[in-house]
Amino acid sequence: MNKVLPNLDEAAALVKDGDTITISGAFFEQAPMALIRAIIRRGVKNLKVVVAAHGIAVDILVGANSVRTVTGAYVGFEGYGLAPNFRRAVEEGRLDFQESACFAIASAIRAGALGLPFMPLKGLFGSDLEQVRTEYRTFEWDDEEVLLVPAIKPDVCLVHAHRADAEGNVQTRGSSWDDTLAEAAERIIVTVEEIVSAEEIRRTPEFTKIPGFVTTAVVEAPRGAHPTGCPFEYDFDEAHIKRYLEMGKTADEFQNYLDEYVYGPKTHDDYLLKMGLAVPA
Amino acid sequence: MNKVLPNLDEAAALVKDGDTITISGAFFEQAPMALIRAIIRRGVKNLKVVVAAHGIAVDILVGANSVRTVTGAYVGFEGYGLAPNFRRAVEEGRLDFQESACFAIASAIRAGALGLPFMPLKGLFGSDLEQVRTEYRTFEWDDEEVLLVPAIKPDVCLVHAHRADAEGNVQTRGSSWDDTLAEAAERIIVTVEEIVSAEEIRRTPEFTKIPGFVTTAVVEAPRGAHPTGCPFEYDFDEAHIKRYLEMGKTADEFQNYLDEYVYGPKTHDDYLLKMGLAVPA
Amino acid sequence: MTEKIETSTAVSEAAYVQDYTLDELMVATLARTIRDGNTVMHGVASMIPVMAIQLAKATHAPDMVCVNLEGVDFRPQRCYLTTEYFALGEGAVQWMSLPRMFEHAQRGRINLGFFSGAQIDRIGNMNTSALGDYQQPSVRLTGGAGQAILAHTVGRIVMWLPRHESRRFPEKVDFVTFPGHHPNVKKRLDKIVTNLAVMGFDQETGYMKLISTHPGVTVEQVQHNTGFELLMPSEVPETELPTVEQVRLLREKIDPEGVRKQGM
Amino acid sequence: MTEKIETSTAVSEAAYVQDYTLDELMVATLARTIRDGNTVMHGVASMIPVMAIQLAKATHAPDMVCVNLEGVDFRPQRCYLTTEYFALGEGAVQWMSLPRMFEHAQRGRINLGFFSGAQIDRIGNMNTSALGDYQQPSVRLTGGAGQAILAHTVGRIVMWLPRHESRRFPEKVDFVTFPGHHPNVKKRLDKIVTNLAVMGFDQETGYMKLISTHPGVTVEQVQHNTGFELLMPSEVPETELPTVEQVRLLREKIDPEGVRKQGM
Repeated sequence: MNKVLPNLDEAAALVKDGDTITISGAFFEQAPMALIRAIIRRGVKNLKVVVAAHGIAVDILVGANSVRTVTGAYVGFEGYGLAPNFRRAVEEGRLDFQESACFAIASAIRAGALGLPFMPLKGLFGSDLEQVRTEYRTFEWDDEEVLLVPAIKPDVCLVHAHRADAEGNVQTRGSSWDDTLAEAAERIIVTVEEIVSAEEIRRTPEFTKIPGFVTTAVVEAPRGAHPTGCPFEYDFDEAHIKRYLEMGKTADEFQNYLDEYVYGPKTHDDYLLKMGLAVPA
Repeated sequence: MNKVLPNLDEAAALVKDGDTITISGAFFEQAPMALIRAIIRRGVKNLKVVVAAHGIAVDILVGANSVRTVTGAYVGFEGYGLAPNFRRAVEEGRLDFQESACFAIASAIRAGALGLPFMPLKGLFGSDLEQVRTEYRTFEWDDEEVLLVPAIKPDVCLVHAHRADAEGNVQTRGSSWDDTLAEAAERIIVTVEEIVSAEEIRRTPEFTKIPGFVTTAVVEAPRGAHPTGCPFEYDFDEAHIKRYLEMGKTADEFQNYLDEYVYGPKTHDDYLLKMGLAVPA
Repeated sequence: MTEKIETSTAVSEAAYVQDYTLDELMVATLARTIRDGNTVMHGVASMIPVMAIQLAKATHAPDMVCVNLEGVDFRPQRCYLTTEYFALGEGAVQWMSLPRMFEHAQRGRINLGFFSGAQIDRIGNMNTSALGDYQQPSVRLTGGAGQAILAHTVGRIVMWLPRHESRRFPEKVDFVTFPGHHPNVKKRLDKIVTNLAVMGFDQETGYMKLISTHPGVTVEQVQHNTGFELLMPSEVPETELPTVEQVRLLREKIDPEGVRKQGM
Repeated sequence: MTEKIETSTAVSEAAYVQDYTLDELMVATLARTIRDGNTVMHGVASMIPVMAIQLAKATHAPDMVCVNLEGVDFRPQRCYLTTEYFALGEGAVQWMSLPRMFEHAQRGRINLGFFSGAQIDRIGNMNTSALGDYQQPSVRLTGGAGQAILAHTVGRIVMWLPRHESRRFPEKVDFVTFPGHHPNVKKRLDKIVTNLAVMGFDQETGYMKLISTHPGVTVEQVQHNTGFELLMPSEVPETELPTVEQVRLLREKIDPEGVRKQGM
């Protein structure tokens, strides 16, 4: 079944106001940034974003006023600093941050992927997070205390990956738990560096992370992770990350960032041209 | 840390009377048969074997009187017939078969691998297996009923794989859940077709199934899965499987099988020579 | 993901074949239970369904995907008497594993599964565990692998039994390995394809009903070989014959070695 | 798997270096907390521990294995201001993933983990969530990633805090992201390495105690920069200096670009 969409706008149209979304990648790698820019351009609102640990992918959505709640365990830019829009929104009481721990969130998403109502895990006890996350339940099995975290089944999972075939068999290289993220969700939208033939996928089944019967839509978006990197393909754009953080210091200045890099380029091709990343024709 | 043992006898010595063991592979692929033959030769007794679905690997251990209980969901030879020693032992009341369903057993082992006391799953309800497996508990989460299966943490996991380096980083090709089997266990003994350099493993991290910090011991045993196959390396030996089933028809005749193929060849090299499988020197 | 509505068979205009064998009829009939776009699974020792899956994919269901223990959307080079074997992952788009397949089913992404057993009763319970007393069986069978769980997690279930005999269709099975009567399972039970007929289940009572008899088989023969009373519709049609194309594909492409005869 | 007994440091005979920088002392001190054969993890934004891990592996702990979010036993080409990045999986023997790393820890196979926070109190609670009122924070920090869980599942915990100031060492943290007082955690807490000193915890009371002060730092300075009373042994030695070899490796091999200075 052909899952290929012709452009990011059609993919972004699969994301509705108020949807719960998950996002592939991490701070500086494999974030579906081109797709996120397309979602922001469409003016999607009130998203409920669920991540274990992320940076710009969450911060830019918050800065564009697309987000109502963030469920997460770390939002920041590691050695480069705090997440400017995220911290401003929380400090000003405009964003509901449902704080947890990475593995608790991963386990909730795992439960969603497994079709289970909850997953057990060890930990969190003694942390104030236990008080904040009232939906988690403690459970005794014989004399062992575990935590049961309720399943999260996102409406949409956004993934950027290395390649896929037209049927939506998606391949990545390096570390990722995109399989779990994708399987938990109802709609799985994948951007890839390159759409390849089914034969190419069948030659390397060890790299396939998401099978076609799970995938909803695939769009080709070379350099679609920019300014984050794509594992073993290209590095993150450190200069742009620094510029993002600089322009994120005030809400006004961040509006200029959005105008310049998100609303300005109407398509991903425009963005690549602007950034000097366009693939030679 | 060097995990390499010089021969199968030293590896088999890591298996003690009464141990709970799990076994890699399936009916006709990737069963650690050379290691199992070495275990039988050592006269190990009262093993508690836990498998989802297996054939000759379980049946030969039962036929050699090395087993006290089998926990499993399918023991047989698929289109080739029932498991002769297994069925005889159960029908004669000599073997305690703890019957379950594949995924319930896999989930119990998964719980062991995750360091959890149990795993939830859907299913088994309405089956008489629910009555037989009294250690499983039903649990209500909101209005959803799930089954909680207690963790299994085997003493030993026996694995045959394609290759490993000296530090015990183990690679396979094709389908397997050896990672879960291995991580659940306390001692992980791996036979491989070939021991390769660490550099070779680092060139292909996508194939690594068991990391060295999990592995206890590695032994090189080319054709070590025989008479089962090794995925994408060699096929199973259909003629030998048929001979096994033929000689398994009576307990007496099966003793001849053991004498000829297990007790006769004192080492794996002897076995390969006898079977005409010896790798040219 | 919602399943596609069952379309009228794409072969209605095609030429049917007369010189088919019973195994070919069973494979073709099972193939027709697969809808295009379905995600399908099969169990171990399931040679006949594995061929039906390949046949459906090659004919009316090109967008069907099979997920088995070895891989996703396989392209095996030949047929085997084992259906959990790496060769059934050859040409796959992804390698699978035992737990992963069950997880996809538990998440609700497997639309159709094929199961078999040594006994089946009027409410669809199947026994693959033991004949006679469970603790002291006269025959210890293999066990049902994943059946007791997949009965609850696979969207639609088709059973295949190559030997329709009354001892295999008792009033009540000796042991319920696969639960047919459970409220969650009842609505999942679709068809039963045997060497004599096609049956289904009455959704009200959960009782087995006759749907069609294979060519040359009478309703009386089917009832005679069934150990309980089958629900009977007023008219019982003949099972649709295999097409020329189906038989050609089976003989020339899918199973030239004729493994299907041993799979029965 | 039982941990090896801590061996007396292998560098006792080696020539110590005098022209080290504070970041180099911290890296070297953290490296010495790693025992050969340990399976070690680090968190995100953990530039200093990542260098300590590479340094330990290159010197006294060749059989140490690091498991991070990217891979097992990495061989990165350079240092980064991110420590969840594919380059930290370069040369790995296996690719890892976020859930898998936590699963290994939960199974008890991770012997040692490095954690940090914006605040730490006398019983080892750390705050990486928010300063001030949690609901209306003056500074919303990043969050603790996996700390609240790994505190319970990693065998031994070493904390590193590059800025030893009394506001960062309050009597009580504003929010407990990492639980230091929980019965399961207390015995796991090993050392705290700062820019001024090395501390530990009294196993009876769970209270923080001074272990050594860095060269040129007095006990009084450490206490002055700590917002609660530190337990004091009768004698407080000086922290062991980095060796010539450690500093050479850091400067020439591990971090020639000097990222360690930004990692503080």
